Amino acid sequence: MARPIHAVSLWLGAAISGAMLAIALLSLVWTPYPPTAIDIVHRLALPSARHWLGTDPIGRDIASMLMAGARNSLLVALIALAVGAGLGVPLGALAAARRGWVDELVMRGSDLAFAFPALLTAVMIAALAGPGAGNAMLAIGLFAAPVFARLTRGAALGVWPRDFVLAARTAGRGNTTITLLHVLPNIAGVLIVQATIQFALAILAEAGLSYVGLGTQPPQPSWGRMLADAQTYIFTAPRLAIFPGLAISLTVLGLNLLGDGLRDLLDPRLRRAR
Amino acid sequence: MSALLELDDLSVRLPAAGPVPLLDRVSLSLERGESLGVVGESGCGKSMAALAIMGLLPPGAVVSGGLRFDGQDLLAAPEAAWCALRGRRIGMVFQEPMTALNPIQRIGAQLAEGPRRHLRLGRGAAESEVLRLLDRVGLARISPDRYPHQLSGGQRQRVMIAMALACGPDLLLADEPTTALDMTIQGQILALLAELAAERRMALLLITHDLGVVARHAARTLVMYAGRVVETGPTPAVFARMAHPYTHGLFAASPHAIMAGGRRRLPTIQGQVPEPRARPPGCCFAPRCAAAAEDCRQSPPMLAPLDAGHLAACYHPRAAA
Amino acid sequence: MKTMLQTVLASVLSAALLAPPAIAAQDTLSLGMVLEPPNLDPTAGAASAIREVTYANIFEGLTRIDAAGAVKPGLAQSWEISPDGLTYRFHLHAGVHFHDGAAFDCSVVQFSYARAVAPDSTNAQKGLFEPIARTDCPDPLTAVVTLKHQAANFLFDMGWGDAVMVSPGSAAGNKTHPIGTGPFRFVRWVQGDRVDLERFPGYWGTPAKLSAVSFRFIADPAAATAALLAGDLDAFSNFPAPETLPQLRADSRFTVAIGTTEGKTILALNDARKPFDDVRVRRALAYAIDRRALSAALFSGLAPPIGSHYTPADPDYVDLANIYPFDPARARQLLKEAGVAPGTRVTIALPPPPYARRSGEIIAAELQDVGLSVSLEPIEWAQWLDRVFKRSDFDMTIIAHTEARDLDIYARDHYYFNYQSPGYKSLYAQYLAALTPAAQKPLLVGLQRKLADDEPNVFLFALPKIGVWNANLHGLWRNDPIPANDVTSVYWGQ
Amino acid sequence: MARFLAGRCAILLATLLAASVLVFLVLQVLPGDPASIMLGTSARPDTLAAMHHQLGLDRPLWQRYPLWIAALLRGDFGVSYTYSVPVADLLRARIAISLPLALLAMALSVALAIPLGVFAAARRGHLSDTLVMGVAQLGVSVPNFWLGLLLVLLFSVKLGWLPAGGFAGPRSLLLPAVALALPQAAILARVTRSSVLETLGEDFVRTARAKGLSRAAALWRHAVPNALIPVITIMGLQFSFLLAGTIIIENVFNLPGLGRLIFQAIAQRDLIVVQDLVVLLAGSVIVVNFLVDLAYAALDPRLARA
Repeated sequence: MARPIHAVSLWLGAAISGAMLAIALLSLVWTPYPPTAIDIVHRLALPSARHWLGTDPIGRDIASMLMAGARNSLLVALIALAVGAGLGVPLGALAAARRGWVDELVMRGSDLAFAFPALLTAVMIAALAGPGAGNAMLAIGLFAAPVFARLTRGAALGVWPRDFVLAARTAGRGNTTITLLHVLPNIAGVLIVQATIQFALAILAEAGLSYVGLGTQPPQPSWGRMLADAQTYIFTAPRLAIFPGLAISLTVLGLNLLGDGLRDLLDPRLRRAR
Repeated sequence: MSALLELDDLSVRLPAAGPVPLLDRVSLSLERGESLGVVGESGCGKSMAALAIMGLLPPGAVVSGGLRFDGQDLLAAPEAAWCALRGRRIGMVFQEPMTALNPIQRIGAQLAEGPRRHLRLGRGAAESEVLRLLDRVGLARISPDRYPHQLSGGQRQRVMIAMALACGPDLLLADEPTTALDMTIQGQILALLAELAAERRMALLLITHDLGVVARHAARTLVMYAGRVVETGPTPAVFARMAHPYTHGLFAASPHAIMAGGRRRLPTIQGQVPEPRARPPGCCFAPRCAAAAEDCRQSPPMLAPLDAGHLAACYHPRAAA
Repeated sequence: MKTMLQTVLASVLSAALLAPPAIAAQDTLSLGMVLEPPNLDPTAGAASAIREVTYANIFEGLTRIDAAGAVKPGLAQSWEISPDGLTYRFHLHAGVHFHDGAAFDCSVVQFSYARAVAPDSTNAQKGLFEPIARTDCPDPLTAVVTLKHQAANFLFDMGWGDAVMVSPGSAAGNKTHPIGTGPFRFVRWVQGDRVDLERFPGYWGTPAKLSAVSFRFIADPAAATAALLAGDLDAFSNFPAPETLPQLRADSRFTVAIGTTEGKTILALNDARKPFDDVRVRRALAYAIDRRALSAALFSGLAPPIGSHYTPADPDYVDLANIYPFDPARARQLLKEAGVAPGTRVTIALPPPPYARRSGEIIAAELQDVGLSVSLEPIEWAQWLDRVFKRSDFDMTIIAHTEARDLDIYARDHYYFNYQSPGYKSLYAQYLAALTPAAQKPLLVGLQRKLADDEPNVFLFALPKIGVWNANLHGLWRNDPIPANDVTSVYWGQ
Repeated sequence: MARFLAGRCAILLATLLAASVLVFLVLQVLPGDPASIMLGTSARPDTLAAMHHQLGLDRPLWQRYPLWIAALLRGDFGVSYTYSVPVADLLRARIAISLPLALLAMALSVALAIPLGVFAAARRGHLSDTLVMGVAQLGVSVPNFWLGLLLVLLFSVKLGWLPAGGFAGPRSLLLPAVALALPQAAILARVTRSSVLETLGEDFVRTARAKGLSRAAALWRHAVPNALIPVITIMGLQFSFLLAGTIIIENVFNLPGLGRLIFQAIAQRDLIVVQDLVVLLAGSVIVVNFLVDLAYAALDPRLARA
């Protein structure tokens, strides 16, 4: 009986995520106004036909900034995700394939990396190399890497004792070949589900970093920074704080729903539990 | 005087799993002190019957027909009445002793739970009761402070039995109590069950796929196939004739038959039990039956008496030997 | 409209959480500050927040600067200057004691000045003491300071926070437990939260009217506003949320005082780097930037635009703000004349203060508009000091120079924006040699005009001092001639 | 058990040591001079040198690291460059805000999430389950700092019940703790629900029902205790997020806690404070995860034999 609900979450999630992606892509070619165009005279305009969501304290069109912010958020999160998976998956697969001290080293390393919250890493990187989207990507990626490493290792360990792997081993295949041909395809579902969830987390993290000034830098619009800028106007123009927060929440919600739906689709073990 | 347990055309359906009943008009009755063996391949509805008697069917299950325990109509009974019966007057031993015990509770606490709840025993009384129960099932030297994972499979099943017996029930349901155990342990456990049943004049409903077990431990036998009763009667009569081809097939496939008949090869029944939603219109066993004729495929046969108390649902029952 | 639930919740919550604070007797003050001082010793650190807590309240110098920026007697009740300008004879107040009971006399002056110039001194303005040759004590209440050379600003300089009197017995602990001679003594410092002072009963001069002062540190503008509205704070002398001023002005509970500061906010250019070595480019930038829009966006229009490195608060100020009116077309044309191709990449380094970060976004957009390709580079103070200030490794940066009357920085050989003008230097030398205000005035005007003409940096606006305080509070400084929250004569009235 | 503990402790110490080296090295290559921040733009070279000497920055790296670590091991956190007070005093004052905040948030989220998760699992498939899980899904998606802003908007700006920021007694921790707790509670409720659902399907729950326990008794006495074991792991993992969240939330609410201290210390190049803080934060994450492992072993007798 629970199936239709989760089909709903899959489709709703896909729809929201797709819409956000579409908005991000659209912003490459069109926004109502240039997102960085300043119009001091019409600063803090209320939502109207002219400016759908109004303007910010220096007269930029909020709808346009949100659209461009979508592009920025998705891009940063995607690259951070690539960094995290790119580091974590091979390391986890290696740990599972080699076991022994390699395994121990990878796991302890991931403990160490995990002990530094992404924010702390970002603060350090920003102090070293200056704040910026690139460094935010790196920090979020570094934080996601241990998650991928642990997940990959755990799932891969479950695949290694299986018969077809033993068969491949007996046939003289090396660890790398087996990992690529047998192990990774078998855990791909778990990884895809996790990637969706990490994607959502990365969007939240990017927003958080931009909010404290360590993420995407001006003039590039960013949802997190829009929130930070809005904070001083919370008494006079609270709407400035509402729209970017909604954008973040909606995007994350879409990805989470998508992740849930995918989990039901791809991960039979969890399907039973739901 | 009515029977202790009476099933009257009891049917169970799970709408989520399809419209076909998982248990199809099953009738049986069990007297105090009597033992009944229920046999069949996995998936034929044996466990469903036991769960129906316990009132522990999965949520959404639709039950029809009659179910009476000691004269009480259980299908009309409220949940509280069920709770008062379970563990108190009906005990149940499950198939899988490895998972049927709570892994993070000491066995003593798990054993005491029933008596404390139903018999209102105090802490001290419950503790000594636990020791007595452990002793009775042959675990005198096992401390109640142990956790399930510290026991062997046989020991855990003894704990399960002790748990089922804790409040001195009138009816004991044993759902494949030995399937998960080593051969050597199986005999001990079954012997213990039979002994305890006799000692307390408990009715015993022994569910198994092993005809040999039934032959030795049950006074009456009931054979199920695809949710229906296909043959039932006093154990000696059923074994003597094996009127339903399925009963015969089961016997031929049982390891005991090798010993009895001295045959080398272990024959199997061709095919599988049909999925509930793929049941044929006629006799469910027809597709696997060597003796199936045209009438078997038209409509399902009803249970029909063969001789005293011995019934079979077959258009072409095997002749008495 | 309040719903029933809200009303119920409100009463429950207010009972539980908002137990009303005891009605304060009206002789205490709770004053908000944006930045917390890193320590409380004005002779060992540059942060203005140190002075904003301690100056005049805890520590006093021989002279002091008043609300108008004038030099007034401090611990020295009077002084005589020798005709050659090299000997200063200070007559000290009698009966002055430090908060720990130590007596103040000429030996303390000797100690304080010697400590400031000692090799291990960490006085941020060591240069102020550079002219001092020696300090003599003919008697305990007379201090004779002999200079190596003439120093026209000496009395003004000795009124700075960096030149206050500290006691030999307690100087080492002043960073965390300051002990001075002022009308208030230190009570406690809750790091990250507040510094508490109380009236010093043994004060030598007119006792303070307030019995206790609490300096509260609230960096967040929204929190600052909330604290004022809620009455948690009595005053915020440098209020960080100009965007909420309309609301506060409309509220009769508050006085909103817009004053002046010495904060000359400039778009500093690296004049040694192409294309900023060309005056046409610098003027083009000046035409491209709309100062009034900046002021409107950042300070609700309260920041006066400036056209040179001087503010309306300074004496002899000339209004040059309209020399380069906002004219993007003119800017484009000048850039073209100077051979700056459209799309030329320039970077603006932005230090952390909000005025810099926000102006940066606006200026970037305006410069993009005249054809430059601008990237913004937000950096921390540490990096700004290291890269921009120390190593001159930058194109443009936005910064407020808060030192008073600091026209000298344009006459230096090496300063971070690398302005090199023999004409300016000679003019400045003439100014230094001028002895009377009458002689100085035309030179000061000339210096201002020269800077406006050469536009070594783009002069943007003067930071306003936005004071917001309880309407019953009197005696707070409206202007900011030096960084200080002098509360010695603050009182409550109707 | 003793060997297991000793082994875990050794790994714990090694990880902490690695973290300390990492932090120390990163900070050394950080551009910017603490002395020039303290002394400003008018400072002369000799003044800067005097300040370097006073801070001990004129010693070489290989001397400063062992000195720092040795002092740390003695419980001496050093003296803050900018505040000139013992770092331990600073930390104590800041922890007095951050720790109650984190604990309050954790307690709130647990108090909210576990009953809701169990409730949803017990009412699986019902409207109330869908509703609770839908709200949880929303909660997971809302950034805590935005939630903080919304709470300020509602409770401080509109209703004026609670302070918008700053620390004015324990009531100042209420909004930030709620902002931190709600998203965490949403995650925890989801985990609890699926864990309880998983254990509800276990044989031993059926055994309990066969003993005559009511549905609720079997749920609370058998299913929930087993289900909470994996939930504890998630709570341990959440601690790291909670710390990061605390750092941001303290900025939203302008609370003088560890989070603000670390931003400020980095900006002012108060290296010793940054070093101590990072080791403290990383250390607390490591220690919490260690404690979670221990709790796991204590709660699940199957692991105790390891």
